[in-house]
Amino acid sequence: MSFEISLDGKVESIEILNQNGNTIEVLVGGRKYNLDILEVEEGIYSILLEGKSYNVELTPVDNKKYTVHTLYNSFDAEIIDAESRYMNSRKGDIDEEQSFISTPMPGKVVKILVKEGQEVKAGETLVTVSAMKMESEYKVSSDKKVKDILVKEGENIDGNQPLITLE
Amino acid sequence: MSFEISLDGKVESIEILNQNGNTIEVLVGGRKYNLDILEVEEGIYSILLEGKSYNVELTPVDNKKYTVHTLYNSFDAEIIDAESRYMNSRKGDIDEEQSFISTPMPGKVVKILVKEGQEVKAGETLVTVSAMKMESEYKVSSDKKVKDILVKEGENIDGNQPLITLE
Amino acid sequence: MIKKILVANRGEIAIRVMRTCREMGIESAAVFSEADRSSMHVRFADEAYFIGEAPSNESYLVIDKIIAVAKRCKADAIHPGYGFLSENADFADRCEKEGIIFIGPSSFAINTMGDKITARKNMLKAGVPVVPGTSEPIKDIKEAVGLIMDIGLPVMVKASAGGGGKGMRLIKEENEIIAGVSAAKSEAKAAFGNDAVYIEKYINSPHHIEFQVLADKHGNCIHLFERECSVQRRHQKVVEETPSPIMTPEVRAEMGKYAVAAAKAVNYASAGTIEFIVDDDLNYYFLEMNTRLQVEHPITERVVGVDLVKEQINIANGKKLSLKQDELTQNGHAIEVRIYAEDPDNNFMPSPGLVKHITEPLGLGVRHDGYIYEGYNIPMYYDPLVSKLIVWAPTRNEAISRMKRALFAYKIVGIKTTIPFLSRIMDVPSFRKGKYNTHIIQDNQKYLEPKNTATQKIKDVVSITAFVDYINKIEAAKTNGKANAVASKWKMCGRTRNMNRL
Amino acid sequence: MIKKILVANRGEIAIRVMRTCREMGIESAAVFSEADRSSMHVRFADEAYFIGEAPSNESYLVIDKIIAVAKRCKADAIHPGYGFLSENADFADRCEKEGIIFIGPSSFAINTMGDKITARKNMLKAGVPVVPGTSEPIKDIKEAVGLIMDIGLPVMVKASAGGGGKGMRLIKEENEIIAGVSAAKSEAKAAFGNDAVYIEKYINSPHHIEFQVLADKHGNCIHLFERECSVQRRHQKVVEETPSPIMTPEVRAEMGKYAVAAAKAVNYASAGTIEFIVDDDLNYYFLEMNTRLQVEHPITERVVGVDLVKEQINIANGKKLSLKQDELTQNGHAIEVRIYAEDPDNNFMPSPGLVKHITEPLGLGVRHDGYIYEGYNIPMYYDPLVSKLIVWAPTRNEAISRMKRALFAYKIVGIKTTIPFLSRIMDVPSFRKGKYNTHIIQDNQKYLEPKNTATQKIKDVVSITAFVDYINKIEAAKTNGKANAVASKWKMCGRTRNMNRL
Repeated sequence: MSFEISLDGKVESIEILNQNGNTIEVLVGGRKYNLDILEVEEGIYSILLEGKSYNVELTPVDNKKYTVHTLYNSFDAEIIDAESRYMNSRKGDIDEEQSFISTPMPGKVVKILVKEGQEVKAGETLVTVSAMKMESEYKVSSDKKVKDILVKEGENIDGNQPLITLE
Repeated sequence: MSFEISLDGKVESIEILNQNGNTIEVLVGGRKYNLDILEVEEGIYSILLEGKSYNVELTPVDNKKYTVHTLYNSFDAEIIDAESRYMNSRKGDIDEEQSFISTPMPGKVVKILVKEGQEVKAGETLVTVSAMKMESEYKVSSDKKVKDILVKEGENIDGNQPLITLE
Repeated sequence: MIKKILVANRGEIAIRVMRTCREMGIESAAVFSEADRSSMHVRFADEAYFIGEAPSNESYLVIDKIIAVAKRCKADAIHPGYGFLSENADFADRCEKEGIIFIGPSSFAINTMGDKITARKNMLKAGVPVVPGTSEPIKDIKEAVGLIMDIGLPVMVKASAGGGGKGMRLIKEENEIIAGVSAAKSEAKAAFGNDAVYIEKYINSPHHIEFQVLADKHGNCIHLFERECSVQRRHQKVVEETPSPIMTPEVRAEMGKYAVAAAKAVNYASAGTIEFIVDDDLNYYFLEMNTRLQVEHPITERVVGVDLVKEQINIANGKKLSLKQDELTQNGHAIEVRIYAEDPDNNFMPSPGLVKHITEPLGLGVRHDGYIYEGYNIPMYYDPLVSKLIVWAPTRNEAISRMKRALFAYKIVGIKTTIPFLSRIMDVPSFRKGKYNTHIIQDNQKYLEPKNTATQKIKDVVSITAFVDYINKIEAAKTNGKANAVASKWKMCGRTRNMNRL
Repeated sequence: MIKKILVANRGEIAIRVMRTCREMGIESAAVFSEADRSSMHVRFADEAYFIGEAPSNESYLVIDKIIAVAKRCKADAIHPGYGFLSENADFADRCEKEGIIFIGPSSFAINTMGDKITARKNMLKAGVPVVPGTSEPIKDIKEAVGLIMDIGLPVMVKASAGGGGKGMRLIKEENEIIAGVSAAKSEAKAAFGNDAVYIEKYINSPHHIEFQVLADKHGNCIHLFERECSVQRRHQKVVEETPSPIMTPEVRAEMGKYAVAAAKAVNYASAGTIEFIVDDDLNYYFLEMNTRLQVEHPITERVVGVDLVKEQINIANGKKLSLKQDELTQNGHAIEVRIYAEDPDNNFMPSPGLVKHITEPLGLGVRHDGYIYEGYNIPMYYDPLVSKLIVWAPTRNEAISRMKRALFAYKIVGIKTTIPFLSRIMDVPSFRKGKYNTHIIQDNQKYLEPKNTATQKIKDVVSITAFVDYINKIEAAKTNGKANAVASKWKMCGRTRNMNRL
């Protein structure tokens, strides 16, 4: 199976050539590495490469996506397998479009400012959500029509949960 | 199913009468308690009983035995179910007898002082094991005969692993 | 003598208070809301009582519930921490009425200092310098023009009942006056139900410097020197240090005397903080008094060598202060940073949620006051402060290096935190030089934004790690059917090899 | 100037050294054995190199391997920590020959102080008081009788090359002399390959008090006051404190001067420790010098306010000491306890293995130097020290209370540790009073044995907890088929409710 990886949007091929215990030989975008990689705690890897010691922390976003932290930097990584390629080829540009409003963190819906079926303009605030004593406004990115409102004012929500769908 | 629990050797009946979320009603040795019990980390329980806050740490020894730590004390707890009672009734006094030599911690076998088939006297050292720069001698508790020697000198061993069986 | 203290708070400050209780042999009782059953303060306390739903106005802010628990568990005293009921005069009064010791000042001191105009008047009477401005609420908007032109532009219009930047307007030009005062009044009305505003001269490039005071019930009052709190983001302190890098011994002595005078003016008896606004020429003006323990109190504890909570409890017990002003000194330099569950790369969006792993910074000169643990789910209802890191070193430069080292070693996996942002502050040139004012964060965005400095090699290491983890999970799922149940193959491999080595 | 330091050690001390490297902007390189790939010092370092099999004589003790790594990674200097190669004169020599800075004293100082008889002679020459006894090895056993009777019984026969209590014999009666000396000689021969023994007067109820010294390469030498190390179990220090509760300012000044004289007598240039044996009347005698950083160095760091590793590195860089003797003071009181992976309720049996959970003590006045983490498997090959807890408070009594509070909050699940034993030491009356000597542990067994003080209610809580956990696992196994995969039902329940509350 052939894989690619997207790191902060840049896609390159990736392949494990050999593995022996913790030691692996890998080809990334044509560059070959021999490294010693060990998951020391769940999601925390210790890597030794040419003597240097690296600590890499992974926070899975879904089963193919990670937020990755090193000492000084953060990255978004996504594994691209045959399935992803197929899905991407089918979706075309559609996933660029905003199809729903969600929040990155859990919180509580404070106010819903629109009704189902309402036409909304780019930049209009649709919903405000509070978390940790701070209220945030969530806006629509382009002219849309409100399809379904999935939550009620006062309701507690999870992070990344669709709140309002758009069409 | 009826259960008993042995705490530091004292056996009493135990039964959960009611449960509602974290809150349970329990009968231990005829004493009834209503408490709020929550596993806050794996093996660490927070218990609220009549306002008092207790922290109890469990270290499983096997699937029915625990070493339990509270702030000031340690306990050995064992759950006694129908199976244990049946096993206990069959074994009679046999499990009082030492049937093998083992160590409580992982280590390395330094020296084996006996041969298979050898008769040994109570108090005789059969094997020495080192761990963390310290050597410990393991003795037999009563007159026995060495049956099988399961490890070799220089071998690394796990805790509670049988090293030498006796008959 | 106090034998049991109810701590009417949660999070790091509840635990910090309980630590001192434990050292003093005093029992501690926690209160907890529906969201806090698994919170560390419940586990740390000797006793713990449920007080209601998660929102704080149904639990931590309900005076009746707190008092009921105190009576039920026979607590002698209540420590309010900071926030919640700590500066609520009604609560202090209620405690007194119920025969429970409130570990804090009298309701008179809280009330006097809580209203800005009243506080200004009292400070003027006590001879404490205040920012030039008005001492009476502005009644007539037209009259404001003359007053403001007398004081001299620029000025700040402030709500008398205000706080947190609400009901404030900066006026730079004469033609902005009427609109500005009107806006401040209506904002004050909306925010505090009181449209009283007053006018203060606006201090350019201001420094925020505060003095810690301790006063007992026998009229003794001392100060424990200053804290420099100018590193602020949206009027919230982010980094604090002591001594202040701009302070001189002479000005320190003067300000300390005024801080003591300010506390005495309201018959203060507890730990309190006098905040001053200071300009580049070290002109200083009383800003307000915080009539409670401050978040940043540990840097004073470290440099002066006192336990401020212990002092509060001793004062509440009616003891005389054992510390003498002329025996106190500042030893070395301390810095505190506040670690929030916020995403510094995404407009400081709150980031509650499950804490998967924590590696705490240890070693020489590091104090850590936190409350989260591995497996803890940080609730969304309360303040995003997860911990405070306090370092000490003989010199300021060494303290900055130590803070950077501590932040380097501090890992929290699962939620976003401000740790990288704080680390970048330590490298801002004006911070390094100790030449900064309250504009430091807005003026140094270029140093504070995340920069991707990664080499190709580091990027490849990141790609490889993500890929290895992905492959591990796939293989685990294949052989096991349950991705969650299996530790990754690499992990198992590492562990097994370790075991074999044993 | 040193730019990269190879740390030729593991565990807490390797990390402690690396922390200072990081604060000084010096890169650190770790070395690790087969058993230590997942050890924290490998993760904490900038670089890490494999050096061989788990047993230390195939890895951490192999001079050639350490030197090869230093050359490969272009380290300017090697810090040996304590133990392993830290007092190996050949290693110091080899470093010099290879052009690598050894962060420690010269091989001359190591050798001179390493041989007890040579050290005694040098100390006598330098005017430092030594325990009355012989300065030459005992050649003829018969001659020993006369010598011993001159010194006066009781005496201790000691191996010249000795350490750790081996080759030592206490002789109380004249008729024990010949047998005792013979036994000591043959034990010394077996343990050290050298049967040279010497005789010292035996000090009854001895105190072990040591002085920290710092000496640079320019002939400057200072002391940083004493550490009281009399709380020992089988000649191993367990608890250390500073200042010593039995010390007077006069004796401190005298002993400090002798400590400096002792270091100067061997042209010492690094951090070192002069150990004295002290009797109840404060008569003191040089015992030995440890030519390295001590395990217990943090209490001095806290009370004097210095970073001893930083001083070592500066000295190795050829810098002059910046500290002046008359500017140093002892501020407050510090106590260290050593936490070992040993079972105090089972004859201190070693307890290596998997660390399931750690809750670290935090807050005011607590320093923690450790290296283990959740999920770490403590290997069986090395010293059982897992961490050191250091507390500071203005007074000794407050420091003891703080240590008890810190030990209360310190939880390590999965392995057995000495935490409960250390907590019991804090309650031994002679320790509380500060009136103890090296017999404190053997004389206070009744206070130090585990006592089950639990009420019936606590026992029932324990039974219920174990039972609930058992039932959870059973039910989980029933519904899921895999006991390990499922969090307990109660846990899930708690978590879910928390989630719902959000």
